[in-house]
Amino acid sequence: MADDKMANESKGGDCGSGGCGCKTAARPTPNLDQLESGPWPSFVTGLKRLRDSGGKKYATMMNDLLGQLEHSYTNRLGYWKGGTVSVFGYGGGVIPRFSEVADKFPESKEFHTLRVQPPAGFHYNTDVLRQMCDIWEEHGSGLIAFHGQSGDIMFQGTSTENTQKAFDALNAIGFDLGGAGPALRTAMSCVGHARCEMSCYDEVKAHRSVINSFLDEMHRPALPYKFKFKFSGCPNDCVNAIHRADFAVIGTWRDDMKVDQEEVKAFVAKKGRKEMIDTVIAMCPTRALSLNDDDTLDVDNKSCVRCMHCLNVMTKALSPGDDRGATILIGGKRSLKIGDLMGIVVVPFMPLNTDEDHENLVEFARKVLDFFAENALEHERIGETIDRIGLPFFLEAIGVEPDPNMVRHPRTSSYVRTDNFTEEAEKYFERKAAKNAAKTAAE
Amino acid sequence: MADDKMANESKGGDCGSGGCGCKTAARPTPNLDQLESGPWPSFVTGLKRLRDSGGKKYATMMNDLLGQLEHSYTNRLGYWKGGTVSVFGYGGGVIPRFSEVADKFPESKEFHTLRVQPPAGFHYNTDVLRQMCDIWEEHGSGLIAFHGQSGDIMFQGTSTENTQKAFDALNAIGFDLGGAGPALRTAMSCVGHARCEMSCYDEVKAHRSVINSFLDEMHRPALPYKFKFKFSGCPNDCVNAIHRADFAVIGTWRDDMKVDQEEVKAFVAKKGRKEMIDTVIAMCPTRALSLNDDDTLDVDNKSCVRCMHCLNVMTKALSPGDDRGATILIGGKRSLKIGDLMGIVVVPFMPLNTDEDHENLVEFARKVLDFFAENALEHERIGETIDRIGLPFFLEAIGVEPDPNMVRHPRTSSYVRTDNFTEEAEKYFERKAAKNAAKTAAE
Amino acid sequence: MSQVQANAPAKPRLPDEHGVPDPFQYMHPVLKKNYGQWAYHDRPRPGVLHHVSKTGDEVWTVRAGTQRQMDVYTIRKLCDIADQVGEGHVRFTTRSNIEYMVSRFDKVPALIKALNEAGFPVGGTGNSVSMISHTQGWLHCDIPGTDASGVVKSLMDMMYEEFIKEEMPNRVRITTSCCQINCGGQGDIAINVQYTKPPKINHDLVANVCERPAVVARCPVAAIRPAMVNGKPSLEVDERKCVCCGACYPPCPPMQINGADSTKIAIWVGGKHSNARSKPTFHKLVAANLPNNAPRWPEVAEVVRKILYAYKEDGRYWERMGEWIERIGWPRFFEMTGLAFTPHHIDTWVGARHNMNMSTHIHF
Amino acid sequence: MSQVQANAPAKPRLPDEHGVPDPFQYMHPVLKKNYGQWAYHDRPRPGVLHHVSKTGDEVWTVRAGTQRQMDVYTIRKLCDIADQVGEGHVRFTTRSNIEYMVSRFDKVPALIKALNEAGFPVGGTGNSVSMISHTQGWLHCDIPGTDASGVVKSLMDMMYEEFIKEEMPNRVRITTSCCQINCGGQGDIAINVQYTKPPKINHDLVANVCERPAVVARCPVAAIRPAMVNGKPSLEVDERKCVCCGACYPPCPPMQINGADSTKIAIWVGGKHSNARSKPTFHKLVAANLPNNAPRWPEVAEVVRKILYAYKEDGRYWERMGEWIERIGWPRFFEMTGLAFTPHHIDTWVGARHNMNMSTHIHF
Ligand code: SRM
Ligand code: SRM
Ligand code: SRM
Ligand code: SRM
Ligand code: SF4
Ligand code: SF4
Ligand code: SF4
Ligand code: SF4
Ligand code: SF4
Ligand code: SF4
Ligand code: SF4
Ligand code: SF4
Repeated sequence: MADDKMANESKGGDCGSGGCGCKTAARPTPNLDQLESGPWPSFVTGLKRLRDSGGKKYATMMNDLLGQLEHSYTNRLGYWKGGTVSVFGYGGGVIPRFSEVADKFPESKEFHTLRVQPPAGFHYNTDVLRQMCDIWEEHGSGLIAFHGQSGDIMFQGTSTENTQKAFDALNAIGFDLGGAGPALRTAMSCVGHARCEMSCYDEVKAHRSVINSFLDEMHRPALPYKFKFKFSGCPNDCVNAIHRADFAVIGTWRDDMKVDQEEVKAFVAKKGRKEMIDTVIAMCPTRALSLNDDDTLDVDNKSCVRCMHCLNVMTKALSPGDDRGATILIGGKRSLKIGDLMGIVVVPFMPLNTDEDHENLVEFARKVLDFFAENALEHERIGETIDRIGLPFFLEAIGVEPDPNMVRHPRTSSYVRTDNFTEEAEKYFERKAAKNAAKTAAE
Repeated sequence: MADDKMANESKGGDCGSGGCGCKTAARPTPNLDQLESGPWPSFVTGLKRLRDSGGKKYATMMNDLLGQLEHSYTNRLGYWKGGTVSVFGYGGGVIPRFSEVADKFPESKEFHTLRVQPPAGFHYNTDVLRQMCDIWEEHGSGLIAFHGQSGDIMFQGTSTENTQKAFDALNAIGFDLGGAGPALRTAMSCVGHARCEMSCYDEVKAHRSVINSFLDEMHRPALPYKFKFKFSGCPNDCVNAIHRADFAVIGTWRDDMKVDQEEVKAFVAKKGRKEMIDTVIAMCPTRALSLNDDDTLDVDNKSCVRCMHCLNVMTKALSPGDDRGATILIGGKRSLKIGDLMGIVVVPFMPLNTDEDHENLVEFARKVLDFFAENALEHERIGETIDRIGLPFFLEAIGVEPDPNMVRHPRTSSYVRTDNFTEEAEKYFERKAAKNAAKTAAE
Repeated sequence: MSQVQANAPAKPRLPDEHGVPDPFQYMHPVLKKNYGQWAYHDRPRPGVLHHVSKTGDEVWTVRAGTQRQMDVYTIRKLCDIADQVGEGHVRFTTRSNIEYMVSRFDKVPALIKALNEAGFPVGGTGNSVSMISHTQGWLHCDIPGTDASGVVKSLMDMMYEEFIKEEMPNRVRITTSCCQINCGGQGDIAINVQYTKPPKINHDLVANVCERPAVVARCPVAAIRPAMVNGKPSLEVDERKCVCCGACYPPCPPMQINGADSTKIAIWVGGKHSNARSKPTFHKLVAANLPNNAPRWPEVAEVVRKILYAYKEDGRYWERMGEWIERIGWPRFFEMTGLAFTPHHIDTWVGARHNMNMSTHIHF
Repeated sequence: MSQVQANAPAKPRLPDEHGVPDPFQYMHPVLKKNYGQWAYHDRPRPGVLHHVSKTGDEVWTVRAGTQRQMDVYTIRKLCDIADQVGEGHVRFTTRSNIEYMVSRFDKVPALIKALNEAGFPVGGTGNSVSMISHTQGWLHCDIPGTDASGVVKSLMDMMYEEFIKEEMPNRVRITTSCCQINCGGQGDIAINVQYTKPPKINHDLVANVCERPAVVARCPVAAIRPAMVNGKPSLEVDERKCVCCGACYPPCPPMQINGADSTKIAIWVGGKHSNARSKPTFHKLVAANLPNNAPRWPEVAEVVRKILYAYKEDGRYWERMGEWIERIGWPRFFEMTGLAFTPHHIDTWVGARHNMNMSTHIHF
């Protein structure tokens, strides 16, 4: 049940009485009231609490905000429009919101949002959260979202006049605005190294070293369209990078997975052979697993595609190999104009362990961002650019050699001019020879 | 080794001597001669045998044919061009071939081919084969192909003048021309019912009842472009119907597959559990099989997609169910213009047991052919028409209700106008209610 | 000069471009100490994770649902719990659940009790229905067809039991989006706006509000043409071509795509981001034209409920929603959920052929 | 009237439109008797099938390879074998192998001996390399880029041992096509012509030989435009756009797509027609620009050999070529076969995105 104590305190109905001291009576919210019942925490109860917090600056703003939201619920239409509001020195990071029904709900006629970048991995202590609340109570509506879909802390609802003040206060305690408009946007990284055994690279380091190298592209929007990075520590992809990022960094390993056969046998003893076969062996996408008659596990690492399933089921028995790094996919986006896209593998494997590795990641990110800035059409995401010019041309432009892991399979259509096929093949063999030579030298 | 006796008799080199009686010396064939060595039967040896068959009418024709073929081998270019040659009453069935180097190789300046429809399932006795040889020796080059890729007997190489005579002789022993040009083409059916335990319908009956109902469309070409039927008795698809036919009829069954658990156990005893798991259980595409600890097989028939694999591996233990019929797919074609297409499921299941069932098949074929004749653009295969107008519109035009088995999965793009979705849903529920009512009535 | 400066507002401060803040200053000490050294995890009970590091250190994480759009009192309440019964360190997940990390298992019961009493349900871990990820809706966005937080509240109330229990075949990721741009992303189940009528154009406003060439270029089917309407430059839509995608509305608000009668809700299933077992997939349309009935969207909730419980009953352990349907086949999905299969389910967009069944893999 | 008729050639006969002949008149009696009643089969030895009917009847089938393009002496020789050591009934398979049905097993050895002695290899059954299905080539077609029977003869000589043995992981279906129209269809391995230069136009012939609008419409990339060349109506090709598909050549022979230097051979792998285990698939490009070296195509044979024996060595029982590669991954296929992976392997045609790897399923 919702927290009774807090609920009574903010019962909208009897706001007129008692010491709430607000000038106007509470807006009637018959629709929104129906969203206070039920076991799930209610955002309406929270809005009313702000409305009924006697004497607070935002009380009247939240009263009209509730009024306008009720108005939307009644007419099933939205009443916000954009505009241009920014903080000094930045072209993005604020989502301006002006009410189209300011006449009816004047107190919330301006309800801008500050998008603020969170600590990588969304870690907080209560101290910093309380400071944020105080700042937003002082300069804003008291409504904060942890977090927006792109991963920003969304300080929602402030006036044009308070936008700069709110930002200055947050900036003072070490926080910075995120992205908006045709700019580099706020990135997201999973909890990974901080608490997860599947993590194959230091997500905090990658997230901060990449994004903090391109703050100009974030704060002074000048790209053809938005560009998003996301960092998942393994192919479970807990930040949805492949679907939602122009540049997805997904942890993986190159060598054999580590197998503790004793733990495998313990698992089979506990679950039984039939469940082991049905939920692990038969569910491997490339039939790389085989259960021996003595209940030990055969892993054909050459056929394993690092899908994570068997590791997920037997977290004690199986874990990633030691030769770790990341796969990079380019081009994810959602539905606008041509429909959803997912990222395509452009770097099958890039080691991501040493500082130098992380610098290489930043350099590669720079190359892709520069390509995007120079070649994408207006309002074209990089995934659309790749479809337009073809993956081979994109690879050539960013100096990446074609690799079979980039394709589900080679082309099935014979419609291509192949007269320089032989030269391309020779280049491939030269590269391979060089790589083998380097490998043998290294051993 | 090639049959020595026959080889000596037709040694090209010493043709000048001995009783071959041919006017001109044998054309030099240094390239083709290299195709007489090696263990696989040589078509060149066969051509030479015709060339050196003293006194036969076609000897000189085959000599020049060999000359022209050698000329192609040397220049790596073809020297045939089309034209118009037909038999009286038919617009198709003959592939006219006029030589572009008739000056050099006059005797084979005309080398037309008669496409003749074989008995359904390619069954012959030696008597009819010998009759065909005699006819083709009399009126043609003596070269016959069993069979062309579409399934015709190809009587290759006759003059314009002999085309009608050859046809009349073949027609007299019960054979008819096949298809060519923008017409219904020769169909193909697998050995099926005649010798295969997997066969789910009478392929001979289906093949003959469908094609023999549309001989007008075959012999008097008037379609926008070619149209091909193919009949496979089960999803192993031994006549490549899904890839190569505009209208593919593939046998399947609706009820549970039949399982002989004793034979399953015998198979496991012989092969061992590990191989049983790796080659049967783990290879089922929908994980519908599970091996019990007592070596018997659990089959989840609701998840089984009738892929045939487990039946193929254990032919004694598993066989198709009894409620049999066919799936119909529309739109297969090869590469021209837009690249290869495969047929799309348009009828997930149609019973194909009684005469009435077979009449329904012919009626449905007629509906699809009429649609194709009226709606396809010039030189457009029906698969291309479906891509152009969309599958929903095609289904509506031929009066077939949408069925989830037609799609790999429903649409992933939100770009569609769905304002009449509710009416369509109501129609679906009405149909379902009617079907259920009919079923309960039938039980 | 100083005179002018004194009255002119103090020159505004140039921002310190911190960028992404360093999380180690806020991170729970056991996490910080074992950064990159974790060995395995298990789940002692629904809503609680237990991670063990290679050095033998252990940490317990209690996860609880929040309404994501939180007032400062709610946030302070969550902080009180962390300070009183937790260890002062929290994090938020990618689905806006809050996680409390504690270094001793005996702190977990008190933490769970405090959270439940404060109205924050403990759960969302493992094979449960986690919190529905959502977007702005009428609260804040400029182009919404419906609300977001309201849909989430209504549906999480309906699925509350499945949040606090782990009884699903595998994780259930649900998302909502309040327009067809779909910021909420993909999900095992997605509840998205679906426009059903071409835009009604408010011709008076077009001239001064919209850059017409940009709008014309945004239409995926080139259905928009410049046109003069009662003497003023405006736009015209070819209603036969229009696929009601709404892409013309953001750059040109007078292209009114929303309407109380025309903006509906569609349900999609089978979206997957992870690579476990199968490659990531897009979700597929299963129901459309559901009424946009604020404030509780009962019809939408009913369809979601039917889908969820058909999956719960028939799905096999570790099968995500899309993988379950791949095995049983779409015919049985529509049978089990009682949903209708219509011509609109058959793809007609670019590359539709790839989504057709070009095999005899048939489910009966 | 009769006068005229007498001299005029006798009015030609109207055909008897038999259509598809009834096969039962030619069918082996045991097949006819058990039509639709077969129970199971096995394979006593390579090249021999043994079918048992539900009534207990049995039939043995001996399969042997032929050159498909057969002279009457070869056909009569095959008939002699059927009459002398067979039972007078044969059939041809979809791959133009001949099959002899006999009702007693003890006839099989003599049948095999006679066939082998006559130069017809017994084999092509089960997990063997069956006969390569092929097309017309220089022998008869009007638009060939290479020969067909010659390629088949050269390659079957190289794979003869694998035809007469059953040592492959699963059936190996190989096809050849002598132009990019690809009449030979798809295969586990396909050897197809691949043009590498735009067509060279013989302008003098165009006017009187080609219907120009039809040719312009045939080009998949709209690279052909009508043009006046030395005063006569002809055609022009935009060489930047042209993808060398050859579609303009059949309706307009002066669009010379073939050239001794420009017509090459490409090798494709992984095509599959059956629905067993996996859905039917198209074959994928692995090697191109191989020389069109008649009469024995040694370079082509060498690449096919490398692919075949990598599959034979590493494929698992029942894995078709495409399914083997799906498991081990394309990187290892290129490694094991020593073939090069080039930009041309990456699809650029319509819907190319569907063939890209949008997952982290990576093979190392
Ligand atoms: C606030 C947020 C929803 C939320 O409540 O969490 C949101 C809200 C808006 N998104 Fe979004 N998007 C939000 C995450 C996303 C994501 C998810 C992600 O980033 O992981 C996507 C999918 C990935 C992608 O970028 O495609 C997303 C895809 C879009 C698109 C489609 C872009 C495309 O090429 O398909 C648009 C349209 C555009 O950019 O013109 C868009 C545009 C917008 C606009 C600016 C609507 C507009 O065009 O005026 C919305 C402003 C609402 C507001 O009032 O704040 N939003 N949007 C999310 C950002 C919060 C944050 O900063 O943390
Ligand atoms: C905390 C969080 C990461 C973060 O940085 O915030 C997280 C944490 C973990 N995830 Fe995740 N995942 C988190 C969002 C995701 C997402 C993204 C999303 O939900 O939007 C995905 C992709 C979902 C999809 O595919 O659509 C995701 C797909 C997985 C999977 C793959 C499941 C599968 O079989 O497909 C695993 C593997 C497993 O289940 O053991 C996984 C496993 C885990 C593990 C068990 C990893 C570990 O060993 O610690 C973590 C404990 C979670 C649990 O519930 O048991 N996590 N995980 C996110 C919690 C979200 C929530 O509050 O519910
Ligand atoms: C005779 C023939 C049908 C005909 O009417 O002529 C035939 C006959 C049989 N096929 Fe077939 N198939 C024949 C062409 C095909 C084709 C088409 C082709 O080769 O162009 C295919 C599709 C190939 C593809 O997928 O690309 C074909 C795919 C199969 C399969 C599926 C194999 C797989 O796992 O993918 C089976 C099942 C099996 O192997 O047990 C099969 C099984 C069989 C069986 C065992 C069925 C039976 O129980 O009798 C027959 C014995 C053949 C054998 O070699 O063991 N037959 N079979 C064809 C012989 C061709 C040849 O001479 O080699
Ligand atoms: C003879 C044969 C090859 C062989 O040696 O076996 C053949 C030979 C020709 N085919 Fe074919 N096709 C032959 C089976 C096929 C098949 C396979 C099948 O039918 O199962 C296909 C793939 C399925 C299909 O129809 O797409 C096939 C797809 C084509 C196409 C491409 C059609 C398309 O839409 O992609 C063309 C081009 C055209 O029709 O304009 C074509 C055109 C031709 C032409 C007429 C070339 C031309 O345009 O002038 C060839 C005549 C060669 C000749 O001199 O006889 N042939 N052709 C096959 C017919 C023999 C027979 O009647 O039994
Ligand atoms: S993406 Fe992988 S490493 Fe990151 S939290 Fe999820 S399971 Fe752990
Ligand atoms: S990680 Fe995935 S692909 Fe690799 S063995 Fe385990 S289940 Fe198979
Ligand atoms: S398609 Fe099926 S029924 Fe026909 S021969 Fe092949 S296996 Fe037998
Ligand atoms: S026929 Fe295919 S899908 Fe059905 S159980 Fe056997 S292997 Fe599985
Ligand atoms: S989904 Fe659409 S309406 Fe909702 S927040 Fe995103 S852009 Fe705005
Ligand atoms: S709704 Fe979409 S399809 Fe219709 S006019 Fe607007 S942009 Fe074009
Ligand atoms: S593949 Fe091309 S060249 Fe060969 S027979 Fe077919 S149409 Fe003629
Ligand atoms: S070869 Fe193909 S792409 Fe080139 S001009 Fe001819 S039809 Fe067009």
